[in-house]
Amino acid sequence: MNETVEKKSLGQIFMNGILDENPTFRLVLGTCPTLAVTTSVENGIGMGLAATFVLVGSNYVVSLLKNFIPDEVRIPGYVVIIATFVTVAQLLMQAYLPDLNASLGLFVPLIVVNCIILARAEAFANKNSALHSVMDGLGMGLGFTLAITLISAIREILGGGTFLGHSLFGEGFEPMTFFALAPGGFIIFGLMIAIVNWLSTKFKRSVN
Amino acid sequence: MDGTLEKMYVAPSPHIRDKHTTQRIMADVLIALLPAAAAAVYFYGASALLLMAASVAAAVLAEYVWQKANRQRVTVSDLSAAVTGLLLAFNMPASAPVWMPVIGAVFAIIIVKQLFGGLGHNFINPALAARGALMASWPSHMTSFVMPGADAVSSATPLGMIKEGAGTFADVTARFSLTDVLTGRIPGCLGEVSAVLLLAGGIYLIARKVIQPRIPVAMLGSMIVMLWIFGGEGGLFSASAYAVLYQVACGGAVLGAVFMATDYATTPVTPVGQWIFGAGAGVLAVIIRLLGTYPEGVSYAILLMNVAAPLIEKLTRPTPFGVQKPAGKKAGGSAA
Amino acid sequence: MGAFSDGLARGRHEFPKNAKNSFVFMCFFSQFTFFSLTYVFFYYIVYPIKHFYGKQVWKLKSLTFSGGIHPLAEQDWKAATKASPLRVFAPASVVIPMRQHLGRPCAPCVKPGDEVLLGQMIGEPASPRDVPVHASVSGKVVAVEERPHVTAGMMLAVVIENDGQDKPDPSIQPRSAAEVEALRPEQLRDIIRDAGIVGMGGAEFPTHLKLDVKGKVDYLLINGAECEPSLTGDHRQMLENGDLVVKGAVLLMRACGAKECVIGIEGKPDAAEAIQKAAEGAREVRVLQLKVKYPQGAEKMLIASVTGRKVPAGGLPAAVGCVVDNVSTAVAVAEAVYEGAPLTRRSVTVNGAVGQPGNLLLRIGTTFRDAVNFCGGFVGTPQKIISGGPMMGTAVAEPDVPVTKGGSGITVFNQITDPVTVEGNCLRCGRCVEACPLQLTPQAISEAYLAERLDLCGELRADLCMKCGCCTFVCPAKRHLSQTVDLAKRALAAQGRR
Amino acid sequence: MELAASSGGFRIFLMLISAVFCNNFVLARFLGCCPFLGVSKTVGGAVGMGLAVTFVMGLASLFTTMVQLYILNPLNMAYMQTIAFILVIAALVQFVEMFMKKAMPPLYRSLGIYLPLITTNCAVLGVTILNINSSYGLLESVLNGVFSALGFLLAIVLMAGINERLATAKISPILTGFPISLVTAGLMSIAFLGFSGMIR
Repeated sequence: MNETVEKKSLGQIFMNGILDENPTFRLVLGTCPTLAVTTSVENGIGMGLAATFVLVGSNYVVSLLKNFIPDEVRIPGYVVIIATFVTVAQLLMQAYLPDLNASLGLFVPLIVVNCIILARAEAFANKNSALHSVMDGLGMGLGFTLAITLISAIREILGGGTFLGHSLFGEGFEPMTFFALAPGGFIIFGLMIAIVNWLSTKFKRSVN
Repeated sequence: MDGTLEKMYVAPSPHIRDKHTTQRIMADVLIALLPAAAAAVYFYGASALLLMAASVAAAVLAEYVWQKANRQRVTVSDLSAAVTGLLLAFNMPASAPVWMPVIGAVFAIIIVKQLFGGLGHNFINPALAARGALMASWPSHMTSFVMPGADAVSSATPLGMIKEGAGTFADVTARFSLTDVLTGRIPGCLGEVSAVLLLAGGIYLIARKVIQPRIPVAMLGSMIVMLWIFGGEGGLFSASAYAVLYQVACGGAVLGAVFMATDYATTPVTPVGQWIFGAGAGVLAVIIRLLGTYPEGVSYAILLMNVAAPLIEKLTRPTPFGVQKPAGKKAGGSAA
Repeated sequence: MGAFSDGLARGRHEFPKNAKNSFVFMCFFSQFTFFSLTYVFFYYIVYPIKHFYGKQVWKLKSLTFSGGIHPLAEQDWKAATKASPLRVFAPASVVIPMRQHLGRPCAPCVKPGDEVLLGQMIGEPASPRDVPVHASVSGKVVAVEERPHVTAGMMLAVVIENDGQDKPDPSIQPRSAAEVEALRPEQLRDIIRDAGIVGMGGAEFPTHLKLDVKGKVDYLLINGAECEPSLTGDHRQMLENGDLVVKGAVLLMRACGAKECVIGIEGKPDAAEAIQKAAEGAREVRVLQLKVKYPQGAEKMLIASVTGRKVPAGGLPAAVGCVVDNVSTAVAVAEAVYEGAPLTRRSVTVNGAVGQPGNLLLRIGTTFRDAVNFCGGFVGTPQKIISGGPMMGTAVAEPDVPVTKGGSGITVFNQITDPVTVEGNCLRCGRCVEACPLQLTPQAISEAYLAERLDLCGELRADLCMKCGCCTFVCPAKRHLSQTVDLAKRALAAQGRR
Repeated sequence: MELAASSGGFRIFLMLISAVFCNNFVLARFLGCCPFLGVSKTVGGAVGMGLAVTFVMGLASLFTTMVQLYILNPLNMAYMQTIAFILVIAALVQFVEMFMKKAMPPLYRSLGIYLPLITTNCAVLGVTILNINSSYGLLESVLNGVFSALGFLLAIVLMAGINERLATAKISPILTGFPISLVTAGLMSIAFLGFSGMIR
């Protein structure tokens, strides 16, 4: 991914992360948290924002330090920077959002190995200015957040009959719990990517 | 005459085919399922008929709509969707609401079968995968069984009673005798009740050369061995012939072995692979029955073996005529 | 047993205490009974029969290979022609293609207007590896031009108008028994080559090359299987010319240095009896009856059935010490050596939608149309005409193609029997895997080829396919399996050449 | 069966069954999805990846538990867990790669290409944190690491088998790649539901 960014405006970079290169639906990175935490919309938003925070922070620091980190150890270097931000996020969540922290559990520290963050550090922040990198981090992070919120909304509505914890269909509705479980997560995620692919081919065809 | 003679129809050999067709095979499967379906209607009444009709109709319609929407050749006339629908209904208790087989059939046909390229390309049994999804979604509906008869008194299945430890094995057999189990006068899923009629269907399929007996024999055989070793109440090898037979006859073992585990698409095509597949399914079924949270493990056992089937097939692929084994392996290795 | 049935009966009341061990007991008891009964059966019934009838009868039932199909079970093609004796037929004119063997085409050595004699060489071989072509009638050459050909599309051919005289070429001189006895193997091979003899089962491989084996040859196998559903020409040859078959077999043995000769016959008890009678004088010739199963007559299958040996992948029969020749080839060799007559006629079965299906002994170069007209003409409008049988035969583009040396039959369809347009999804039923006599997985090869995965085709050994068509025959989804596998095989060969 | 109530060899056996079947890392816990979806095109490759992960997960479990028990806990620096663990894993992977290259060239040739991918395999970091959360000792940590990795190995090899078959299936271009792999994983996961709750 050799992105010639200087030609793009900040707005384009931002939208790039949300639409064209949406990390979840187009690049299919960071599948583990996408699958694991999308059982409720609350978890989805929480995970998305936490990842956005880390992404913006690490992109910023990496782009600042890009000339100081030797090429051979850049990957471990990035990992340390990312891990630092993850630790900050983790401690903040423990302090202010203990419930969310408990329900995300293992997947908060695992933001470290979320491929999106390392991929953006390597592919974008490594080559671009701090401002562009922050914008990219923001766009990618929000793209990720939107995507997993969408997936978690579908899973919560179908699998639990609720949205953000509020019952939608009343008492008589029997939700298809399947979608809240592991198999449903895989299948909904797969179908969502397929739908996005389908929409994008439709869109391209109509543009042409 | 001479003028018309000049243009001949040319095609590569062979120029003749035998009489088996996909449609004929699927029709044979439906015929083999009919006695058990009739028994289900006899025991559970109109609700069973309604469930089966809804399931078959939903499956056929889902396939039709999907193929129309994707501009594919519509193949509902090959009857495979009808078979899937009927098998799915066979996996439901008579008390299930009608919308459940409909959702299940749509899941089976669209997600499990058509997404992968349609008939023959699905790697996992559509009816069983749909049953798994329904079981995960509405476990209470899927496990509330009723006694045969018009009054529909709810009751646990014999396997459920054994599982829950509701009395000793003797208590269970006192409630439902082996004759009841074999003929189907027990609570259970629509297609799981009458072991004898299911076996008759299996014999029909084998006689019509629709299935080979390998998988049913291997699966029921390994279940018998496993139950003989582990199925008794007093430790290893304490199960009597009666108890083993009883436990094989009730639940989905016969339905699974004859109709589910022999599904062409989801089992190995190699003869050796089929033996392994059947034996593995039998062993897993007993393990899940005895140790798992569900009283019946046959469906999950078959699903698990479905997942492993491509691997089994790869490992048991026959050595081509005249190929030395080590040389063949070397060639395969270099190609990989 | 008592405890067991007791348990069954009392199931509702009480659980039998001593039923615990009955299962174990039953297992051992049934095993014991099974083994002892098997022992008694073999010791007192099977072995005495085997001893009484000797090795031959014992082997009759068991001689087969694994895989294969039974096309005759659905339609007994052979019933129409197997009782019909070979009828001699010479048409008004013959079209003799210059290529009738696996190799380079011959160069015509006659020109229009020439008078030719029966058995006169009209096509010169391009090299000692190729075989000549002879005039199959006497008469006048009317044309030397491109004519339709069974496999090659168009091919240079010599067209001769038959004068009905059958004036023999002066080079045709019979040999006495003593002269034949004195011939050395290489002389025999030269005679066979100069007589233009090729594999008459359909392969058209020059016989003299096949006989020239460097290593040791244990068996000469004479292929009397004729497993193609519609063909009975070899069957008739064996019934009517059994002595020639045996004579030819002995000559072939001498030519390739084989120690033993086995004539393998699929079913056909009358033919086996006739050959057995003819072979009484020749001690080294054995007759074996093989199980009726297609493709029993495929070279590799025949070797496996008779000797139990497996020709290695990509190897020739000589690699397992075998040489295989067709019954008709043996007859042609006997005629060439004893009579000095080159190959000018062969047995052909005309079957299917024709007036009177039957077997002909016809001149090479007879057009399919002439042959069919001799057999009562077409019934209905012919849709498809096949050179050979319905399993492996080649569909010809028009009825004016001539019969060549390898053309064993003419099968006419007046309706299209194989569905081309409706190719269903593969069910993965495994029928093709069980039917493949070479233990390939046609379904997997076909799917790999259609997905453009030639690497997988190679891994699955598509190159070994012999195109017997068993997989296509049994496929319930009516997929063109053997055809696709053949395409994969060709693509692999093309890739190998590159 | 209760895992907590068991002990000795039987406990180890239950841990194995639990990690491989009941709580399969990929199919029930969503850990290690990226390589599961990415490196499962051929069975050979999947076995290589699975073995490499097994090796690294065993070692990583050992070292991270040691770091936690003997460095972080005494120094009261448990909040440094994430940074410390990921550093240990990154260093370990580098070290294993170097060691393998020198000492076991044949093994390196077959597994080497998978090693760099393992640093960012969340199964590795995941199992190390789970070990601490379950307060496993050293031996149990290593066993849990290896068993969990075997679960990963099983899942990825099964997936590769199916993928090899799907490679020749008629799948719509919209679905090829990740979507169909995810649906496949979902259906596999249904099958593994049969084991759910077997060991608590």
